[in-house]
Amino acid sequence: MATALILDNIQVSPGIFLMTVQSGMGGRPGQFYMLRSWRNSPLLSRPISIYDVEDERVQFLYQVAGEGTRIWSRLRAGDEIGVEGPYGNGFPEPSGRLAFVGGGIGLAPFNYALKHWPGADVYLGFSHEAYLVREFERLSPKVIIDIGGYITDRIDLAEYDQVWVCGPEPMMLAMQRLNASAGTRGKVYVSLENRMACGIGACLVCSIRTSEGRKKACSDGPVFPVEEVVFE
Amino acid sequence: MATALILDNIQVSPGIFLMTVQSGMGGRPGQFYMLRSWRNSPLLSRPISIYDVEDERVQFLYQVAGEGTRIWSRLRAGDEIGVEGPYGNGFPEPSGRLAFVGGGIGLAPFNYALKHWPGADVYLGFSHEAYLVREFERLSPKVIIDIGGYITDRIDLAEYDQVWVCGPEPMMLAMQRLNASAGTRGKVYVSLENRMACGIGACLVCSIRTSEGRKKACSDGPVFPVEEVVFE
Amino acid sequence: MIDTACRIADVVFKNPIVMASGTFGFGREYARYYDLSKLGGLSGKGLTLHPKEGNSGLRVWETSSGLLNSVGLENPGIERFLAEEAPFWEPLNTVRIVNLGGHSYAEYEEGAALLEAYSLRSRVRGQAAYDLIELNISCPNVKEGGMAYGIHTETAREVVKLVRRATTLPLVVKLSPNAHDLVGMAAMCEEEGADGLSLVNTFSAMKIDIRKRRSVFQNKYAGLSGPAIKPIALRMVHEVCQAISIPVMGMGGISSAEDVIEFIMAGAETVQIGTHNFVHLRAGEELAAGLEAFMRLEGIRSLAEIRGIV
Amino acid sequence: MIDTACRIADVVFKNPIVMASGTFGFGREYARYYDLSKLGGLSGKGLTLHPKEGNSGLRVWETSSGLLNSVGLENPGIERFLAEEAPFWEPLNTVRIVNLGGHSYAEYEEGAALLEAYSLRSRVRGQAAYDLIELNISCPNVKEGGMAYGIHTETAREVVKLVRRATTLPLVVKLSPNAHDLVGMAAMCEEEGADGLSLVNTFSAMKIDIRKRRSVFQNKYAGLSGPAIKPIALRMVHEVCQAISIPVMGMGGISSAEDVIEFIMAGAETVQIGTHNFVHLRAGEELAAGLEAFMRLEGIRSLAEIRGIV
Ligand SMILES: Cc1cc2nc3c(=O)[nH]c(=O)nc-3n(C[C@H](O)[C@H](O)[C@H](O)COP(=O)(O)OP(=O)(O)OC[C@H]3O[C@@H](n4cnc5c(N)ncnc54)[C@H](O)[C@@H]3O)c2cc1C
Ligand SMILES: Cc1cc2nc3c(=O)[nH]c(=O)nc-3n(C[C@H](O)[C@H](O)[C@H](O)COP(=O)(O)OP(=O)(O)OC[C@H]3O[C@@H](n4cnc5c(N)ncnc54)[C@H](O)[C@@H]3O)c2cc1C
Ligand SMILES: Cc1cc2nc3c(=O)[nH]c(=O)nc-3n(C[C@H](O)[C@H](O)[C@H](O)COP(=O)(O)O)c2cc1C
Ligand SMILES: Cc1cc2nc3c(=O)[nH]c(=O)nc-3n(C[C@H](O)[C@H](O)[C@H](O)COP(=O)(O)O)c2cc1C
Ligand code: FES
Ligand code: FES
Repeated sequence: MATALILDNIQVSPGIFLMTVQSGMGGRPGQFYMLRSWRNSPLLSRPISIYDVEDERVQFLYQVAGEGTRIWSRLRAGDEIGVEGPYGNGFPEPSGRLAFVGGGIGLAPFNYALKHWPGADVYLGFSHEAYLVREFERLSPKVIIDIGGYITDRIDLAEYDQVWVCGPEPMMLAMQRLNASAGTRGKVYVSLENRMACGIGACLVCSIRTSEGRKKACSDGPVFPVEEVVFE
Repeated sequence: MATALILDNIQVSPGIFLMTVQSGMGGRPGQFYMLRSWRNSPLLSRPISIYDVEDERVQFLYQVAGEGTRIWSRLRAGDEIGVEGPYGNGFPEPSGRLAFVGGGIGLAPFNYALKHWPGADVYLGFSHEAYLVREFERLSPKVIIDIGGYITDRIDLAEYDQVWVCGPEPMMLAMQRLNASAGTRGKVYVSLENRMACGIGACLVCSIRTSEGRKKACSDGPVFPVEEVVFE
Repeated sequence: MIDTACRIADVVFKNPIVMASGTFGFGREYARYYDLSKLGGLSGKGLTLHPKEGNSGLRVWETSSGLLNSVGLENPGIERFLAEEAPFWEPLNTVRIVNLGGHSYAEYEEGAALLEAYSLRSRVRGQAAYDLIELNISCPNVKEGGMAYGIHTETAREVVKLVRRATTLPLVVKLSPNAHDLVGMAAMCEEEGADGLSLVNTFSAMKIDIRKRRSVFQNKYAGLSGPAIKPIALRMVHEVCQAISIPVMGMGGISSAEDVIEFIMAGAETVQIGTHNFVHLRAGEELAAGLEAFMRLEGIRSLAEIRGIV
Repeated sequence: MIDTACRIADVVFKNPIVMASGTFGFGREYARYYDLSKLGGLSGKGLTLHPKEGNSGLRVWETSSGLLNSVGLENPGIERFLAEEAPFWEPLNTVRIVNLGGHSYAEYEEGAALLEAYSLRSRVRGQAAYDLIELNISCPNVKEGGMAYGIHTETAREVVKLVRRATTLPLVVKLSPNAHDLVGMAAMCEEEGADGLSLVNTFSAMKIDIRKRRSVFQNKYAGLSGPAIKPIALRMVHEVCQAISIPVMGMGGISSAEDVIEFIMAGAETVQIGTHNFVHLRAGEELAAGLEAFMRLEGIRSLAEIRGIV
């Protein structure tokens, strides 16, 4: 596993951390890395989206969810972390009017996406407290925030040619319903967050059901047209 | 498990660390604590002798030997560590002329012992590099050092009424032979370093063979008259 | 009020937290650190008719999330237990379990008879020293053909029969995960009149010292316990609970109140806690409190609501 | 020169590091990260005659030092394997193993026949796509009585017989640690003409979601792999190696060159590496190098010097 030096690891909101590592491995928006900073426990590395890439640096935004992310939260500049990536398909090349919809930590991939496609509108839903909104406002003409409600209620799909979504499953389901009533295809894409083991398409533990048969969240995805995904 | 604040954790020689924790749990010379600063891995806590006790502080001197001690070596002041103890019988109340014989990290219990019984002579054997000799010289009238040889060659048992030994097994075996040829009983005591699980005498994994039958290194010991111990 | 009571035959445990044999001595050592009456019960170190020295050489090795032990039933023998430990047990306000091992049919039978006789005498005095026998048919070294009694159902049947006949005390049979047919073994015990089962004992396992080019343990194999085995132990408990109707004491790697709940949801009447005692000195007390806290949080008033729900 | 070569029937492995079925796809993905010719061999994802969707619901859960998986033999079926993957295998300079599963005697037999026919054709072309069949008799869901083929020796015998008859390729039978009588099972395979064995497959195990009050996996039980099982797997490999004389591919939780050496000292001809591939992307390459480094350090010139030494 490649080892990267941690340049920075700061809390940006309660339980939300931004880690900057020195690495030239780069990547495209919507791709992810597998990270680990432990030997045996937990056993697996953890998939984390690219939050930003700049020169020889990669940034990850993560929420403390369990054992692994808790270990990271205690790392300091100068510590090292194992990194493999970039993995996954990333977002497609967009065309037309573009919107990003992020639920909670699901906003992570959209910062880097905005840097590539700065014209996009951004919809962010938080359960308790908003964070990093400034960052998004610097890059996006329109940032809509919702706290405690349903951000998906605020978006009119008809306004956009392409809508990319990342967030908790209920949010993705809501987007799937919206999309189904609009009857469009190839417009709304979701980035899935299934548990992963190998991260590269070899073990099938992240396999999802789609209208096109089984697909691997890690290597066929994590980004899929929402109408393809069969949520279980 | 009781949790103690780490006040200091410094390297005193390559691979040798001195940790100071805030704790009023105290103890007698030759007793030990079970320490852990991890949740699951390694599974067991590690037994470490008391290096020093002062007011609300306990000190441990440890050598990086494997996974557990390596984890400790990365702890910093302000971190916490789980401590249970003091455990074990400790050294007996000495009488007459007293010598301490420490091999490598086996010197750990004798600093605190010297504070209780400052008149003792000290014999320290090191394989590569001596450490903490000053500390011992401040408290002992006579500190004999050997590097790379056999410290046990330097001691004349006849000069002492009581000799306490802690070090690697070959050293303890050597002392057992010396003692056997002198034919004394109740003079030479060794502090054993068997692997332990419970630390309090309940599980029998540290059980040793002695001339008086099976005994528990953790609770009947770790200090035994050398002639009692049957090394396997 | 939260009801954590459990029952095997007519023995009532105030909660399902029972300390596992061999990891808790006879309770004396832990009694210095917490009140044993917080426990549902405790099972003493495995006893044999005659005192045993146990195995020589190294007795413990850590593995990934597991512990290998090769204590080999070191114990004072039943007579000394009765003389020295039983009096300590008498006043304890928790279920006291004698763990009975053996190396021949005759030894098991005599051991059970001795325990029965003492139990009758002490009950006459109005003071019982133990409430339950846990018959351990999974000790690694035995005479006949070198095959442990706990591997083949029909070999084990003989032992269960003999011990069942020799005692009026409630009887729990402790099963080995190495049994060829664990469910068949469990069913046999039920047929032969066991009041309950406990499982799992340790898994036969191995560690090689590659520098010395030999097994770390003189006995070659040792017994694996601890969190590593929990998923397998839980499956075994579930499988057995599906197949039989006597109560089961489930164990194997339990290290949290959540783990306790898992075993109960898998169908266990009580659990037992072994290796975790080494990780947390006050494990018993903490798990009992943690279990109540969890039940309160989840609005579970009685373990019966969730037992065997999966 | 350090000699790490191993052999099963007439198949020579350049070193004992073989990637385990189901953890390495068909090698394509890992080939992007290191040169597969560093490996002794690789076993492809388990194949069945017909394509399979695998299990629905959650497929993976971490335990203490272990991994529970419930992939359920998702695979493209043998025909698509032959069309899409076999050509990728042809030029590989490593031993290529087809892992064959099935859900009925007939399916196993037809599958083996199909593999045999393709193999003959490709050998006629002077280009073999695979060198060995690994018969997997430990898949969890089968028709007959819901009991896996790998549990009872006599049920398994039928499968081994049929497949042995259907193919001239060297045949390794992959055993389940859940077999009632593992040593008996191994002996049966030897009797029926297997060229080797591989063990262990995953342990049947369980995880309960105590909040949802149900098993985490739709299939209820799942398979446990990873470092947690290593001590048990090593004992099983040792026990089997003591009892039979055909070569064994040992596996279960191997995660270092030292672990590889342990299995070889226990008697294994080669090892297999499963879960560790997820922990270290370049596990295969690293273990092969680590093994050589260890041998050099310890002055071991050939694995034969240490194989089965314990
Ligand atoms: C492609 C991808 C990109 C991601 N990007 C980000 C990101 O940028 N930032 C970020 O914060 N997170 C991201 N995630 C999610 C992140 O991987 C997880 O939050 C992380 O793995 C949690 O690890 P942990 O050890 O902290 O928590 P764990 O202890 O593993 O678990 C946390 C919670 O998940 C539950 N859980 C455990 N195992 C499973 C399972 N098998 N299935 C379902 N639930 C389970 C636990 O019960 C617990 O509540 C991404 C995930 C994927 C797949
Ligand atoms: C009463 C007592 C007091 C002690 N006092 C001190 C002290 O003051 N300072 C100090 O530095 N150390 C002391 N020790 C020794 C200390 O406990 C060990 O060095 C420590 O546990 C090593 O832990 P680790 O996780 O770092 O190493 P581990 O990874 O556990 O192992 C280190 C080495 O020991 C070997 N090993 C592992 N398991 C076993 C086993 N079961 N039997 C034999 N060898 C094994 C390993 O192969 C490795 O080489 C004391 C021990 C005892 C019993
Ligand atoms: C050091 C040690 C000694 C043990 N001695 C006995 C014993 O004497 N009798 C017995 O029935 N089980 C004995 N066991 C097995 C435990 O009671 C228990 O079945 C096993 O450890 C699994 O539970 P755990 O994973 O919680 O430890 C022993 C276990 C350990 C670790
Ligand atoms: C995700 C996953 C999928 C597996 N699929 C198969 C399979 O298709 N066929 C098979 O014989 N074994 C399969 N196995 C079992 C492994 O090949 C191996 O026997 C087991 O994981 C133990 O080795 P390990 O501890 O090194 O992983 C699978 C294991 C895992 C973890
Ligand atoms: S994580 Fe292994 S295939 Fe996706
Ligand atoms: S470590 Fe348990 S009895 Fe000594």
